[in-house]
Amino acid sequence: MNTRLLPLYATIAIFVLAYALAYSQFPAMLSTRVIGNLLTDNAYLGIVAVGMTLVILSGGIDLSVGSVIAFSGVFIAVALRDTGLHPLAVFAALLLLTTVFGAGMGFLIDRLAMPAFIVTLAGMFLARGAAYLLSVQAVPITHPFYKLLQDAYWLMPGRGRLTLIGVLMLAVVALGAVVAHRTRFGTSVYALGGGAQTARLMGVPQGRTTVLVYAFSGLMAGLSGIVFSVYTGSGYSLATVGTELTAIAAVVIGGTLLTGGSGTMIGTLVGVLTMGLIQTYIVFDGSLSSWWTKIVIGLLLLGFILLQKGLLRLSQRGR
Amino acid sequence: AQTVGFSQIGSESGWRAAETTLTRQQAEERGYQLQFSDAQQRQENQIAAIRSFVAQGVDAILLAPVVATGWDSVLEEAAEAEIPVVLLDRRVDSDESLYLTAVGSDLVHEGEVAGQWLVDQVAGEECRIVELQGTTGSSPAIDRKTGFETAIAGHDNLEIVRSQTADFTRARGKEVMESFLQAEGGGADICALYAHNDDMAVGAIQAIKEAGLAPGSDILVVSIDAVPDIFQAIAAGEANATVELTPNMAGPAFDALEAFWAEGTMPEKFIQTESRLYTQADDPQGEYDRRKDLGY
Amino acid sequence: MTVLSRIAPQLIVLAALIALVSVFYPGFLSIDIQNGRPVGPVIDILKRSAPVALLAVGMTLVIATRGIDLSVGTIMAICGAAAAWALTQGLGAGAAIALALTAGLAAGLWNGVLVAVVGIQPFVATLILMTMGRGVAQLITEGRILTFTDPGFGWVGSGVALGLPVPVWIWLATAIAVAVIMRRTALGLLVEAVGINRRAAHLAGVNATVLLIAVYIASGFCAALAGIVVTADIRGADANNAGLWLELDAILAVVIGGNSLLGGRFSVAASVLGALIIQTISAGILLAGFASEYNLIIKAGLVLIILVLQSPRIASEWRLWRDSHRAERGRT
Amino acid sequence: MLLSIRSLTKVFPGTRALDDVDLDIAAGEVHALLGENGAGKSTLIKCLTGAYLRDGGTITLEGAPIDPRSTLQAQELGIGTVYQEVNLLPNLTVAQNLMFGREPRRFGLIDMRGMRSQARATLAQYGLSIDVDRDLGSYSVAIQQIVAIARAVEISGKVLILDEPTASLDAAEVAMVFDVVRGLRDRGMAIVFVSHFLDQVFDLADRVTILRNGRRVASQPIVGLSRMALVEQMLGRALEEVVASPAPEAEQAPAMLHFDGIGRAGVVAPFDLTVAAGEVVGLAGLLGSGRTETAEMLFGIRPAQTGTARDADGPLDLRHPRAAIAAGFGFAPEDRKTDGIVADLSIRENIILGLQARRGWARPIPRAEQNRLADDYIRQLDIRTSGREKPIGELSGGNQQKAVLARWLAMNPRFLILDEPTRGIDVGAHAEILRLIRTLTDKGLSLLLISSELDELVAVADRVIVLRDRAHVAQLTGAAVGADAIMHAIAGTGDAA
Ligand SMILES: Nc1ncnc2c1ncn2[C@@H]1O[C@H](COP(=O)(O)OP(=O)(O)OP(=O)(O)O)[C@@H](O)[C@H]1O
Ligand SMILES: Nc1ncnc2c1ncn2[C@@H]1O[C@H](COP(=O)(O)OP(=O)(O)OP(=O)(O)O)[C@@H](O)[C@H]1O
Ligand SMILES: [Mg+2]
Ligand SMILES: [Mg+2]
Repeated sequence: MNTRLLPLYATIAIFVLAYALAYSQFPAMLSTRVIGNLLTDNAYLGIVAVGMTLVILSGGIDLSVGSVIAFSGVFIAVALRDTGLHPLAVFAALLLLTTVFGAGMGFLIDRLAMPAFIVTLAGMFLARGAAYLLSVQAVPITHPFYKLLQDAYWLMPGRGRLTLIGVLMLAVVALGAVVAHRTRFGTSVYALGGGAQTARLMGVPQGRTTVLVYAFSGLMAGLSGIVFSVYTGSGYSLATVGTELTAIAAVVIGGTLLTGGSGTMIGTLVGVLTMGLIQTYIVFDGSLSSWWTKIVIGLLLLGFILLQKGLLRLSQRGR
Repeated sequence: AQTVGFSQIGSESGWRAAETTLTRQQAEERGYQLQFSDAQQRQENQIAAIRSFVAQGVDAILLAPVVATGWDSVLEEAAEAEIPVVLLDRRVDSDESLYLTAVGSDLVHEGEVAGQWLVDQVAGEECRIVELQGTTGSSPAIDRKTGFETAIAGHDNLEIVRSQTADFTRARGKEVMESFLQAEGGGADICALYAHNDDMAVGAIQAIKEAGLAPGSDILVVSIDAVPDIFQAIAAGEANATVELTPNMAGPAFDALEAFWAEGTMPEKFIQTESRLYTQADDPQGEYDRRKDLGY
Repeated sequence: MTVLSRIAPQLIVLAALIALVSVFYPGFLSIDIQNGRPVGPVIDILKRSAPVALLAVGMTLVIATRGIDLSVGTIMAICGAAAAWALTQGLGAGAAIALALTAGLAAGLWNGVLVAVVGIQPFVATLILMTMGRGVAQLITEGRILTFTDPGFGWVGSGVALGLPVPVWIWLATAIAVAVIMRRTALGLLVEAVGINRRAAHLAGVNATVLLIAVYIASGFCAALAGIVVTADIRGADANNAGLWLELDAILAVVIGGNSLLGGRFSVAASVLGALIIQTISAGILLAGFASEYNLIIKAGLVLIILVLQSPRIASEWRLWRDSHRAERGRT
Repeated sequence: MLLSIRSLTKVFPGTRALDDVDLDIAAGEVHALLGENGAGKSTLIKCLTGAYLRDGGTITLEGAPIDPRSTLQAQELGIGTVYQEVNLLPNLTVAQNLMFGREPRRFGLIDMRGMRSQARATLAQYGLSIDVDRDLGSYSVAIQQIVAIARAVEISGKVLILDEPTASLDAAEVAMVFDVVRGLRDRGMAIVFVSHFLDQVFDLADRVTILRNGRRVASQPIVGLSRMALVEQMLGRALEEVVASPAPEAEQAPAMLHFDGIGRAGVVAPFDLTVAAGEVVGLAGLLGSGRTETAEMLFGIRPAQTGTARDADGPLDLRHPRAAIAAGFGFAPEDRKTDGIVADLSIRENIILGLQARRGWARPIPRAEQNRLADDYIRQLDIRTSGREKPIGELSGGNQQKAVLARWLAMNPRFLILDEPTRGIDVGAHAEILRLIRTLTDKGLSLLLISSELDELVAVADRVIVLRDRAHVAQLTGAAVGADAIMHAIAGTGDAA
């Protein structure tokens, strides 16, 4: 048990250390406001990262998620504007759509033995293209139900807000953890990531697992799209460009191997919070120019990964 | 001193870099401490930044919104914390009560000015126009297109024959222009180019030159922003007109804030900057010299 | 002969695309001579392919080692910025090019060390430079578009030599040089061995670390060339937009070229053809005059069709069908 | 018959791997499948279990035709298989590997504790008490193999197929595995058993079927069959066995290599070793005794932390494999799949890879020279292939092993470390390789030979070093080298010096 969880422990240790450092510089970092923001602002990212984690664990990758989030927002906004449907009905339709979209990509990946990178890259173009077709302009969402969702929060002591979408994200992570670690499907995913050919010989239903993995990722991207539309109250076809890369980075920082077969859901949550922490820290600092912002983000990412590697090596030598 | 948070879209163009530079300068001159945040083109980063500003308790927030929609809840949060928000250069569709004021130009109007200039220039002659659009879906691209089309509507001698996005960039501007030239009889069938920003126009000018035509005379060139490089082209007779979008949005914004802090004066909800037209008659070389050190 | 059969699928796709575009734009294959230079859509495609083709050459090597280089677009921006900076400092075109190439080599070295020595996965290692590098490029240009007028440097981007645009010569020469170096020395074999089974290659005495660093350096170098070409073309360094998302096109080109993302056997020629295919699609969309909103969908659709047709599964089904067909004919 | 195969045919491009093969297996019998390397045994098994799609033929199980199109379907039909290379997942825990697809569940979720205890109970039957929560990959090949066998046994209801399951097990484990298999047989299961160890075949099997070049040559009860007859049927010719001839009491050749106090913390305790030119040093020990680790240390894969290595000219640098190769070392690893072959490259390229790496990239070996080398070794080691350009991954297991050996022989080292070199190699080739080793050592090559087969050690080693718990515990020289003596030393019961 110990050795498998080392990357997770390293990730958590680094996160705590980084938070402590940030706190020592800006005491406001520990206010409930910032903590609440950390959850709310990264809710959509956390949800999509859960799907991404499963995909990466299976040895694949899903580049389409950023576009799917944008598409979801536009789809919801246009549907609410042009039809009289209740948002919940629109949500259901959307989730069905994105799940089928993901399953379709999984089907191509499995049946045609095409690399996931390329299939989902085409999916990325396709989803964003579809968003353009629905509406090129940003579409506001004015449905009263949305107001309800946006105002659903618990005011923590210190005026921080624990929002519905923040809690939803935590719930989704928990769900993802159960799926990944406690179901046969989850074990199959790990098995595929450990080596597709071997997994097949062991009796892993490769086709079904692959399709389900991408369908799950599509579902999560759709859910993340809903959360994002609640967060921004609009749908915009240019939104969340590059989010797939942020999600992948979060998953990797969370200790999951990009080559598949090794990693944890909780790690991903920590990875997402770490990305959020970096963003928050940079805003709190407020002195960086546009270009130094980019450089510092890159350096911090590198620092995290190096620290993680170093810790792992140290602990392995220690044994 | 006052602390002002500034959530900037990013640094995607020279114009935006100039806006950032001028905002910093203005803040420094007035002795404010500026908390700067670059959102790298992403609304979610801007929302997160504003939330952090609120958590930090800044005295005012400047926001250059990347898109018009989706600001209600975060502006409400700022309002609840009683922090005034001033919008820079683009507007939002939220309720006016949620922000102190918006400083900017009217993007549709810019397109109209450019279109009107062309209408006057060709004076009734047939003119086939090609258009270089900004990034598909961005509000300047949409509004500047609308404005231009409004201006030429009703003038049957003017017609947009080709219109493609060139993502606001020079390189794409050149590439797309090349294909326009190709598709329109080597450029012989094109009378004017309208570009949604100067950068695309500068790229297109090179394409026109390389095709053996004279930009500015064989093909009229009109664009928007008034960045230094277009003035060089105008001075060289290679471009004809540009509509200014001033990068100094912070000046009026800070003025309004000062009045608000001092006496609680509520400024107007929209402080419009001038959309001035510059042509070859307007001392382009001088304009270039005045702008070249502003961080464009 | 074997080379030809290797790149046959790509050639067929290219021919089919040309036919398709010609339907929408009949003058597609026409070439005129203007001011002593040939002009026409085909020439434009050859020229506009330069950045992606150059990136694809380096990317092919990286992918052959089972890696990936997401930072090439950013490296283009850095190198373009470096060249433009040198020119604005009054240095000559030669110095500017040298500086840009050095920057590309250094960026490649950075990636290579992170991957081969530190042991960070290629996707992540190059993702770091991808985010960071644009900052570095903007640091050089201070966020503005650095323009210059040096005609010598501009010639590299838009000049003509021996009847063809200079960028065409640059990518042709690079592709041929790399292909020849890989196949006339043992480098190709060693790179493939490292890509297929790094550990086995290491145990057999192959210096996998140095080879890995070398391919990332090569990729950086190719990206530098691409950066020089685009910067020279518009006579200005646009740190924010140069090469933006071009890494994806380069990877796409390599895959359309039939190279496996899992490393191993590679063909530089096929990758370059992949780049031509992508550029033909883009140019076709522009020439046909569709509205901008459709660009992405058309591109995605075409790419998907091409990849599905090229998929190994489809190929083996096709071979089965053909063989059974032949057997049947043999019987009758 | 429980399982019947009729006219099974499988064609790979350029090879007819199975040609019209019939096979009948009764309930309650252990049926051995024998044949040279590349005869088609593994292919038959893969066709039978749906890992490959066959090109022709029918399979019936209990009288009903079956057509498994994936191993999962075969498993559901009650056919459990251990494939030739260990085919489990190193990134899953031992328990997960063992219980995959049969995890105990509560409320639809996997019951971790139940899974663990079941896994422990299962492994206990094989005398294994290991931490089932550790990744399988952290255990040795041997342990992985036992887990694979245990897994196959658990999931097979009717038929159990074992493709060279004992290749890296030692005598004690083999005995334990055989006990389990006999128990299954007595309960009426059908067992298919592939092995190149004829002793084990005679020990366990009831009937044998012999394949040669994809065809069935014979199917018969084992009783009354002589070893010689079996081998002749397999090879299609008689075999001159390499008899155990303890090396002539060495006319003490001068030591060529000296290792002084060489060791690595937590891996191998420091030891001294000298190797003379032309000498064969055997390394014996139980599983996990540190033999592979010793080899890896000497070759610089996990370099020594203490001690020095030197030859007549001075100290040697052994900090990484390239340095070791430069010092004239060679190392044919135990795990050919991950450490040996470069699967997608051709046999030719695999053979010249080491040579080319040593020459450097700038001096490619001329193509004609490459072809000559490859053809030479294909002939000398009798590598069964349709040509030198065939990807090595498509060779049968034993032939892959020979090609890896060829890579090192082509480099002409002075000190060659062979870790289980004859693992999975057929009797004919086994003899060839032992003979080859003899000729090479006669020419001055020194060998460090790691083998679980004591007979092999006795046959070729001049000296045997015995390891226990990662330390050198005994050394047998000359006439003292004998199977019994080694056994005693390993167990720590004998009084070997
Ligand atoms: N995937 C494949 N592609 C092409 N040829 C193959 C493939 N797998 C096996 N072969 C060929 O089929 C023949 C039979 O191989 P197989 O693995 O069945 O032999 P085997 O009897 O198991 O030998 P060994 O004792 O060495 O394991 C060999 O000639 C081999 O080269
Ligand atoms: N019974 C065991 N219990 C726990 N760990 C073991 C056991 N046997 C082996 N190992 C582990 O497996 C690893 C590899 O040992 P390995 O079996 O390869 O050594 P070896 O002496 O080379 O044996 P062989 O060559 O027969 O495989 C060692 O790190 C050891 O910790
Ligand atoms: Mg076999
Ligand atoms: Mg061993």
